[in-house]
Amino acid sequence: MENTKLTAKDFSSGLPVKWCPGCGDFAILNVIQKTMANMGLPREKFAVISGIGCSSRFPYYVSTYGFHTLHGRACAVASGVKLSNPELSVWVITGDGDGLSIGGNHTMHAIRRNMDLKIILFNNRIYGLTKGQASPTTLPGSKTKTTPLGAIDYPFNPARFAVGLDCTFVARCIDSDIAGSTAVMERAAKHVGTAFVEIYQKCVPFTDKEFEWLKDPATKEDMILRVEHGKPLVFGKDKNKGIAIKNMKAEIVTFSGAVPAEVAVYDETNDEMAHLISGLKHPEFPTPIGVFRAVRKPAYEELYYDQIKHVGDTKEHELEAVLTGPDAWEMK
Amino acid sequence: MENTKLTAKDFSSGLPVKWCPGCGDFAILNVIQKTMANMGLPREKFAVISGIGCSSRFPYYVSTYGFHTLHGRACAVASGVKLSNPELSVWVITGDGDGLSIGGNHTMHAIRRNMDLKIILFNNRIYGLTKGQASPTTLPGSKTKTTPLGAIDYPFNPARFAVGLDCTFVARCIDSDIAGSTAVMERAAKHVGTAFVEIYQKCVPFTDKEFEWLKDPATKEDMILRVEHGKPLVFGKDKNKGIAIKNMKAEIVTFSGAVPAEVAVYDETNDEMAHLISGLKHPEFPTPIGVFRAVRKPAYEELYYDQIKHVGDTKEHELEAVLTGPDAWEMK
Amino acid sequence: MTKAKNKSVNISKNKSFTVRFAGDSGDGIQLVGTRFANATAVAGNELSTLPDYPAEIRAPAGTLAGVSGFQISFGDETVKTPGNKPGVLVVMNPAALAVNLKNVDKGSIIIANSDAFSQAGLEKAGYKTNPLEDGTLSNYRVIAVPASEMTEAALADSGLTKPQVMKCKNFYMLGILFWMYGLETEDTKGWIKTKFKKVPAVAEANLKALDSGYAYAEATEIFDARFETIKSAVTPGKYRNLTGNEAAAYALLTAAKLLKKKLFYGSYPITPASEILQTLAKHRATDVVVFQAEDEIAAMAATVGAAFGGNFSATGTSGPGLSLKLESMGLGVIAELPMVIVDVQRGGPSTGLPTKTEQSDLLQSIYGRHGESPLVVLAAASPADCFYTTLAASRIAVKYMTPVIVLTNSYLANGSEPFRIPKLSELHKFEMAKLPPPDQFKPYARDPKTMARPWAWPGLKGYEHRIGGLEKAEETGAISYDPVNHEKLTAARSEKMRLVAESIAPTKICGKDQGELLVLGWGSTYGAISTAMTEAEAEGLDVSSVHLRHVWPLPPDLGKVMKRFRKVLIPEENLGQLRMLIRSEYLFEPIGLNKVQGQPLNSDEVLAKIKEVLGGK
Amino acid sequence: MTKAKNKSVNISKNKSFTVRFAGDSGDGIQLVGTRFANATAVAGNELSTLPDYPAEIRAPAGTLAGVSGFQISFGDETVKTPGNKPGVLVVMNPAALAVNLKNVDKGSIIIANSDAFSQAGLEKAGYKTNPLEDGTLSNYRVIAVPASEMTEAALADSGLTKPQVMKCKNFYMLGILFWMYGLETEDTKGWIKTKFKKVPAVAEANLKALDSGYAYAEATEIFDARFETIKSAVTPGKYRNLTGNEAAAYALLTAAKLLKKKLFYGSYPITPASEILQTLAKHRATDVVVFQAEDEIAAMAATVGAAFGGNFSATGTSGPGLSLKLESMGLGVIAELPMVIVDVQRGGPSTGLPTKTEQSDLLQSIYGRHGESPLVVLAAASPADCFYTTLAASRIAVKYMTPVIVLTNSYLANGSEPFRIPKLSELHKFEMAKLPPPDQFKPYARDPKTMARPWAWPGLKGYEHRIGGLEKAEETGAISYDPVNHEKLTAARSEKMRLVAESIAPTKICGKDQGELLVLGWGSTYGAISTAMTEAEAEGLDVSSVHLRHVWPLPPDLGKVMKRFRKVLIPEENLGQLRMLIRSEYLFEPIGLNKVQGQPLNSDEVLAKIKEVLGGK
Ligand SMILES: Cc1ncc(C[n+]2csc(CCOP(=O)(O)OP(=O)(O)O)c2C)c(N)n1
Ligand SMILES: Cc1ncc(C[n+]2csc(CCOP(=O)(O)OP(=O)(O)O)c2C)c(N)n1
Ligand code: SF4
Ligand code: SF4
Ligand SMILES: [Mg+2]
Ligand SMILES: [Mg+2]
Repeated sequence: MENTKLTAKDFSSGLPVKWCPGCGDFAILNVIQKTMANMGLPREKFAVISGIGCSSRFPYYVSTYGFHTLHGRACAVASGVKLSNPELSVWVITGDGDGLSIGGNHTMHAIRRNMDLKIILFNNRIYGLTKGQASPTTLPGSKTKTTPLGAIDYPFNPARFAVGLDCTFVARCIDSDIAGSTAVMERAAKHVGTAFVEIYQKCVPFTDKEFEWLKDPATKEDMILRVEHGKPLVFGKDKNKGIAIKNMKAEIVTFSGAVPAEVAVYDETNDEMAHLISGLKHPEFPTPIGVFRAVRKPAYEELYYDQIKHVGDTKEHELEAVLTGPDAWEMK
Repeated sequence: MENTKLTAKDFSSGLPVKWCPGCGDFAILNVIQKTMANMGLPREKFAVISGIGCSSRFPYYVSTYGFHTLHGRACAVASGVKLSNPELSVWVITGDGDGLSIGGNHTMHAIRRNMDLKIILFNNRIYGLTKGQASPTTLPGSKTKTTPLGAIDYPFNPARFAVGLDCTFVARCIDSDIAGSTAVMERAAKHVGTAFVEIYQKCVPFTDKEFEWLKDPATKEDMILRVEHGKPLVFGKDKNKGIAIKNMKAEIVTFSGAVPAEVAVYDETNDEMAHLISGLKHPEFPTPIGVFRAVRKPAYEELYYDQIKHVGDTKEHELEAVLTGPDAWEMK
Repeated sequence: MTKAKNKSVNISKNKSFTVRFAGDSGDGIQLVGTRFANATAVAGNELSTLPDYPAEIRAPAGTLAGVSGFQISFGDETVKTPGNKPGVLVVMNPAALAVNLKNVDKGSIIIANSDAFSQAGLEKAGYKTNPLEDGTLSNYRVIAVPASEMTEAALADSGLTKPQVMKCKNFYMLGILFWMYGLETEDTKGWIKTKFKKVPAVAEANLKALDSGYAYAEATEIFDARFETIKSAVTPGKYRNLTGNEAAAYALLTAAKLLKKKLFYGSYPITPASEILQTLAKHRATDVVVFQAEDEIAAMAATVGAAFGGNFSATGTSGPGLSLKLESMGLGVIAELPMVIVDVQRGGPSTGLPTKTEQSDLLQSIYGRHGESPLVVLAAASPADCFYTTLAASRIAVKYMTPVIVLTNSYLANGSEPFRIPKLSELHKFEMAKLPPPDQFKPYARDPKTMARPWAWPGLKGYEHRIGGLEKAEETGAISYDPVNHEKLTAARSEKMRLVAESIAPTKICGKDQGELLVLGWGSTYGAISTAMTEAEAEGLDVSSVHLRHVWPLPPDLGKVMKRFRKVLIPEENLGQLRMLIRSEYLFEPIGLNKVQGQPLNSDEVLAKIKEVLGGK
Repeated sequence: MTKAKNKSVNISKNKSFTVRFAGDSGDGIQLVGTRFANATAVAGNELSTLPDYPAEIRAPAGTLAGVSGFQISFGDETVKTPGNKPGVLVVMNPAALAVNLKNVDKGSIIIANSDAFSQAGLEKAGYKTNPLEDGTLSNYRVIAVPASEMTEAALADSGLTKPQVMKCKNFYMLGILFWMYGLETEDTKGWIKTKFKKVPAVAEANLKALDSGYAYAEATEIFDARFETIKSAVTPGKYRNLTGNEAAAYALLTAAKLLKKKLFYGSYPITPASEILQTLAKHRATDVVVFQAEDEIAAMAATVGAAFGGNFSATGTSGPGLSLKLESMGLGVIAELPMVIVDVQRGGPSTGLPTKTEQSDLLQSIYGRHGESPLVVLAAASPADCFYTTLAASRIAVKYMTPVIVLTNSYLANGSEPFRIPKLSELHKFEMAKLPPPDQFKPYARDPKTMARPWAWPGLKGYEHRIGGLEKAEETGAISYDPVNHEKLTAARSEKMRLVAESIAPTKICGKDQGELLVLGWGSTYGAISTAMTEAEAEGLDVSSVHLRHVWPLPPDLGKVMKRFRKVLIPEENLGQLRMLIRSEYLFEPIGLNKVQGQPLNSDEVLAKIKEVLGGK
C-alpha cells in the first residue's frame, strides 16, 4: 500500500459537479477528497455508496469505486459491499431523507451491528432533490411544500439518534467549517466500526437560512459548543461560558477567569455524556459540534471473519464432504 | 361512554388460543384484556393491530376490532388507523423481529411523531413463528438456527432504543410478573402519545431459559431493579443495594439501614436518567423494570387536528371553491 | 379582444398554434407559460400544455443542463396534445436555442432575447459564434428582441435593483406574445397584482414590463405577423386549467365528499407524483387527512390502515414507490378494503429517468404482487381526465371493496388542459353495500352482485371483528388453512374482477365501427392518437380508434370490437405491455408502435405508423 | 436383506409403495420418516418424500391442529412424487387418524398405536367412540399395536423416566415398518448411536425400541403382509437424500466454488425458505459469507452490494419477501450485476398460506418490477433438481451479467429424493467475460455474444468506476437523459434475454414428438405429470409431455414443438400463469388444469384431466 502520496485532486473524477451554486455539498466533497487522500490507501480500495438525493450524487465526483443505489438503501448495499470485500474502506453518503426517513431501518441496523462503514449524513433538513418537502429533520413550524402550515412532526436529531443506538463513533460538523469538518472526517476515516457523521448542510433554494446563525462570525462562538475529549465544555466568544451537569441535566454556567470545576470535562467514551451533549439544542443551549462518542468495539465484519477463521476457505474436498453429508449410500 | 363495567372476559374473543403450552404470551393476553376492561371504553373503540409472528396472533383473541397485518408493518398500519379514526384506542402488538428488525423504521417513526399508539413489544429474543432464528435482541453467543456458532450481532435493548428516540412513555416488564406488568399496562393505556412497552417473554421451544434468572424466587430480587418515579433506586432481597450515579455512570452501592443520599432518586421525566437506567445490564447490574420514562408532549394526531381545527370539515362550497381555483373563466 | 390598430400586419388564422417558451430555469419560463396558457383559455381556446424541467435542481445559470421549457398548443377542439413542433419558439438565452432548435421546423418563428447572446452566454451554450447572426438560422424567421435592455429601460424609475429588474423580462416577452396572438392582458394583470400584493414595487414593475412588451410589439416593424385561432364550440360553463396531478388530487377530495367520508391520503414524495401530496396538503381539514409517511411502504400500509379505519383512503407514487408498495397492496387485496393507488409513471427501470414520461408500469400494476392477487387498473387519458379516471377508480374501489390502481404519467401529471369545473350536485352518488344489522354481520359475506364484503370500521358498535393477511374462511373471515376454501376464496377474488369488467360501459369507437385498421390506445397516448386520427380522417384513411380507460380487467366487448377490423395498432410508451395483454386475451398479434425514450409519442409518429400500416396492406 | 424366517407371510411385490407416518408433532414423525426414507434409499429404491407440518409451532398435544405427517413413495424409477394416497398409514394417535383418513383408499392398511386411543385422546380428536373398534374402519385392514405399552415393557430396565421412554415409541413403530418392507436396520442404528452419543442411555433405549418393534412384527400373527419393491436400474454412484432447500443451498456453494469466488448469501427468514439460510449458515467460511439482514429489502440490497463487491451473490425468500425485494432487484437489473434470487413459493396472496405450496409467483417474477426491467426466470422440477436448476441459474447470471430468479416452492423445498452426489470435477466450469486491460475498460461495453458488460469489482486497480440506478449511457455507463440512448439501453437489456433464450438446449419431449396431446408443465408439477404420463403410456394414450426449466425467456423452439400436437394441457398450481404467457407468446389457447388449494397437483388429477381431454376430442 505504499503508493506515491495521493492528493485531493487524485480523488476527483473530473465530472462536472451538478449541485446548485452555493450548495453546502461542494465543501463536503472537498473535505472528503482530502481525507481520502490522507488515508494512505490507493483509490481502488475505496467504495463510495450512496442512496438517492442531491447529496447522493456524491459518488460520481469521486475517482474511486462508486455506487449510486436506491433511495434509502445505501447502508444496506454498503453492508453487502463491506462484508463481501472487507478490505475496502466503505463510505456511505446519505441525506436526512435518504438515511433517516426511508432508509432509517438500514441505518439503524448498520449502527447496531457496528458494521465498518463511514456514514456521512448530509443534513439540510429538507428533501432537496425532489424540491423541498419536509424531512424527518425539518424543524417544527417550518413551511415546506408538504407542510404549508408549518411542520408538526417532531424532528430527529441525527447525532443523538446515533448515540441512542450506541454507535461507536458519532460526530457532528458544519459544511462551511472546513477545519472542524476536516478534523472530524479524519477521525471518522480511521475509526473501525460504524462512524456516523452528521453534517449541517446549506441548501440554497430550500433551507438557505437554516444554519446561518452557526456561521455568522458575529454570533457563532456563542452559538457553538466545540466538544473535545478531555477538555472542559467551554464556549462563547470570550470563552466565559461552560456546561455543567447537575442531576443529569445540563446547565450553562458563566464565569470569568479560570474554568470552574463544575464545568464538565468531556469524555467521548461515556455513553450518557454523549447522549446528554448530543441533545443540547438551540436556543436554550449552544449547538454542540465535534466528536461526541468514540469507542472501540469489534466491528461486525471483524466478528464475522474471526468466528470462522478456523474454518478458512472451503476446500474442494470440504465442499464435497458437505454435499455428501452424513447419510450417503453407494449404488452400484 | 358510560357502559356497564366490562370485565377481562368481555375482551376475550372466545377463539381457541394457539400458542405453545407455557408460552409467555398467555399471561400478557390476560393482562391486556384486564387493562382494556378497566379503561372504561366500549369494545368498539379499540383497534388492536399486529404484524406477523407468534405474538402477532394476539388480535384474534381479543373481542375488539383487530387487524393482523404484515410482518413489520403494524406501526405503519396502526398510524393510518389512528389518524383516520382518532378517537380509537389503538394497540400495536409486535415482536422483537416484527417491531425491531423488519419493522424498525415504522416503530421509530411512530415514536418520533409521538403517535398515540400503545406499542407492546413481546421480546422473546427469537423469531418464534418461523421456528427459531436470531432476532435483533438475541444475545451475542446464542445458538439459534441462523447462528449455529453463536450470534455475533450486537443486540438492541428495546427499552433503551425507545428512550434513545425520546419516546414519551417507555416501560419494561416481565410476562410472569402479573402485578408488575398490570401496573405498567394500566399506565401505558392512559398515556397520550406513543407508549412503548417491552415485555420479556418466555418462548418455550426456543428461549426457555432466557429470563429464568429474573423469575427464580431465590435470586430474582437481586437481579431486578424496580424503577419507580420519585423513589430511590433500591434493590436486593434485603433492600440493601442501590444505584448511585457518579460522573454520569451508574454504580452499585451496598448499605445497611436507611437508604443513603448517594442512591439516586428516580425521575421518569429526566431523559438522561431514563437513558442511563434503561442501559443497565446483567450481569454487572440488576435488570431494571417498570416505567423508565413518562412525559406529556402533544401527540401527532393532536397536533394534526389542532393545526387544522380552524378549517373544520370541508363544506361542499369550499370544495367547489378549491376545484375552481383562483384562475377560472366562464365559457358561454 | 385588443386589436392591433396602428400598423398593418398579416393575420394568420389557423385551427391551432404551438408555442414553446424556453430559457434558463431562473428565467421564469413556467410562470409565463402558465399565464399565456390561461390567456388563451380565457379567449375560448382548447389547449394542452407541457412543462419540461431540467433534471438538476439548479444547474449553473445559462448552461444546457439548466434549460427549462414550456410548450402549449391551443386552438379548436382538435387540440389534444401540447403539439409536436412549435411554430413559434421563444428563447431567453443561447442555451435555450441550442437545446430546442432541433425540434423546430424550418420556416418557423424564433423570438430571441438577443441581449442574452453575449460572449459568455454563447460559450455556456457551446456556440462559437452568435447563431442569431452567423447564418445558422437563415431558414427561420428570427425576431431578435433586446429584451433585457428594453426591460431595464422601461423600469428605470422602478426603484428596483438590477437583478430584480432582470427578473421582469419574462413579462416583457409575454407582452409581445400577447400582442401576437391578440390576447387580453387583463387576467394576467390581475394575477400579478394578487401574486405580488406584498411587494407593490415588484407588481408594478411586472405590469409595466408586460405593457412595454405589448407596446413594443405593436409599435415595431419587426412584428409583421399576428395569429388568430378558429375557436371551437365548447360546452358552456366555468373552466380552469388543470394539471394531471392537480386533477388526481381534486378527484380524491371530490370522491370523499360524494361518499361523505373523511379522505386519508398517505404518501411519500417522489417525482413526478409529489404534487398530488403537495396539492392535498394545501387542503387539509378535519376531514382531509394528509400524511407524509417515512417511506412508501408505510404510506401504503397506513392507507390500508385508514381504509380499515373507515376513511376513503388513497396513496400516490411513481415506479420505485410502486415496487415498494406491492406487499402492502396485497394486504389490501386479501383484506378486501377499498383504496386508490395513483401511479404517476416515469422512465424505468430502477431510478431510470425520474423526470421523464413512460407507460411501463402496466404489467407490474396487474401482476406485481405475489400469489394470485388481482385488482383493478385504470389509466387516465389526459390531464383533465386524471380527474374523471381517479373518480371512477374511487367508485369502483368502494362499490367492489377492492384496491384500484390509477395509471397516469409525468406527461399527464405536469401537462395541463382546460377542465370544466363540475358542480358536486352534477356528479352521481357513490354506490356502497349496506351494512346488515350487527347480528347478521359477517365480515366476508359477499354481495353477489359485486362480490363486495361489508365495510365495518372501528367505532361501529356490534361489528367488532378481526381480519388479516392469512387466507380467510368464506363468510366468517376467520383464518382457514382448508384447501378447498382457499380455492373458493381465490375464485371469489377473481370473480370480483369479472364483475367489474361486466360493469364497464360499451366500448366507444372513434370513427367507423369496422374497417381496415383500429388504433387501440390506453392512457397518456390519447392526445397523440386523437390528433393523428383527425389528420388521418382528413386524409380519408380507413382507420378508427378506441381508447381504454379500463386496462385491467379489459372491457368484455373489446374482443368483438377488434374483430371488426383487419388490423389493430397499439401505440405505447413501453416495449408492448398492453399488446402482450391483448395477445394473451384475444389470441391475435396486434401491430405495435413502441417508443421508450422518456418522451411522449407524438401525433406525427402515430400518423406515420398508421400510414405505414395502411400502405402495407 | 433381513428375511422373515419364522412365519409364513404374503410377500406383495410392487413397483412402488406409498407410506404415510402421522402423529402428534411431539411424536417424532419427521424423524422416523426420514430414517425410513433413508433405509429405502439404501436398499436401492427411487423415492420421494413430503413432510406436512402443522401450522402452529406447538399446538396442544393430541389435537387435530397438532398433527404432523410424513409421506414417502418409493420403488422403481417411476417414483417421482411422494404418492397420492398411502397404501399404508401409520398413526400414533386418534387425531392423526382423523386428519388423514379421508386421504386413504378403502382396503389400505392402517397401523395404529392403540394405546393412544384412550378416552382423552379420542375426545381431543373429536371422536365419540373408538374408531379402531366401532366399525369406522371396517373397510380397511387395521393393525392395532399397543406401541406405548410394548415400548414401556421393552425399556423397563433402561433407567429412563416415563416421558423419556414414551419418546422411543416412534422407533418401535419404525422397527415394525422395517420388518414389513424388509429393510436393513443397520444404517439407522448407526445414526441413532451418533445422534445420541452424549446420552448413551437414550441411544440404547431407541436401539432397543427399534429392535423390539422389528421382533414384534416378525413374531406376531397380525402381520401377514410383507412388501418388496421392484428395484430400478440406477446410475451407479454415491447418493444421498436431499430436500429442495438443501439442494438450492448446496448449488450456491458449488457455483461459487466452480467460479472460484466467495459466496455471499443475504437473506431474511421466511417460511418455507428459511432452511436455505440455515443450511448455508452451517457452512460459513472465510469464503462463504452468510448474512441475516434486517429485512428482505436489506437482504436484496446487500446481495446487490456484494455482487458489486465482486462476490458470487444470492438471496432467497418466499412471496411476501419477493414483493419487498422487487425494487432492489431492479437495481440489479439496471446495474447488470450477476445474482441469483431463489423464491420458494407458498400460498398467496399476502400472508396467505405460509406453509402450503403454490406456483403463483411466476408472473410477479417476470413482470413485478416497475419499468421495462427484464430478467431470467428458471423453475426447479423436483427436490434434487433444485440443485441443478440453481446451478444453471448461477451460470446464466454470471455469463450474461443479470439477476436470475429460481422458482421452487414449499413442496419441493421440504420434499426430498435421492440425489447422486457429483464430484466437482464432473461439473463444467463457469463462463464469464474476460476483463479487458484497464485502459480499454468501459463499464457498459458489451460482449456482443452475451450482451454482458464487464464485471470489475472494488480492489481491482485501474478499473475504478461509478454506476447507479439512473439510466446509463451506452459503453461508458455515465448518467444519460438522452431519449435515444434510453431506447437503445432498453433494447440492449431485452436483447440480453433473447440471447439467453437462444442458448437454451432444444426442448426434450417425453413420449412421441407429435400427436394428440402435449402436457406442458413447469416447476414442481414435474413429479405428478411424469407419474401420470407413465400411467397414460401404460394405458396407450396418445399423450406426450414437455417440462420447462426455462420459464422466462421461453425456449425458442417451444412454439414449434407445441404446434405438432393438436392440444396442449398446462397443469399449474395457480389460476393459469404459464398459460397466460403461452397464449401471449404463441397465440393459441392451451387447456388449463389449475389447482389453487395450497396442495400439490397429484398424478391422479393430471391423469384424469388427460383422459378427459383425450376423451372429449
Ligand atoms: C423509492 C423512492 N422513493 C422516493 C424517491 C424520491 N426521492 C428521491 S431523493 C428524495 C429525498 C431526498 O432528500 P435527502 O435524502 O434529504 O437528500 P437531499 O436531496 O436533501 O440531499 C426522494 C423523496 C425515490 N427516488 N425513490
Ligand atoms: C415479509 C415477510 N418476511 C418474513 C416473514 C416470516 N416471518 C414471520 S414472523 C417472523 C419473525 C417473528 O419473530 P418475532 O417478530 O420476534 O415474533 P415471535 O414469533 O417471536 O412472537 C418472520 C421472519 C413474513 N411473514 N413476511
Ligand atoms: S437543492 Fe439544495 S441540496 Fe440540492 S444541490 Fe441545490 S442547494 Fe444542494
Ligand atoms: S414458539 Fe415461542 S413465542 Fe411462539 S407460541 Fe411457542 S412459546 Fe410462544
Ligand atoms: Mg436533505
Ligand atoms: Mg420474537
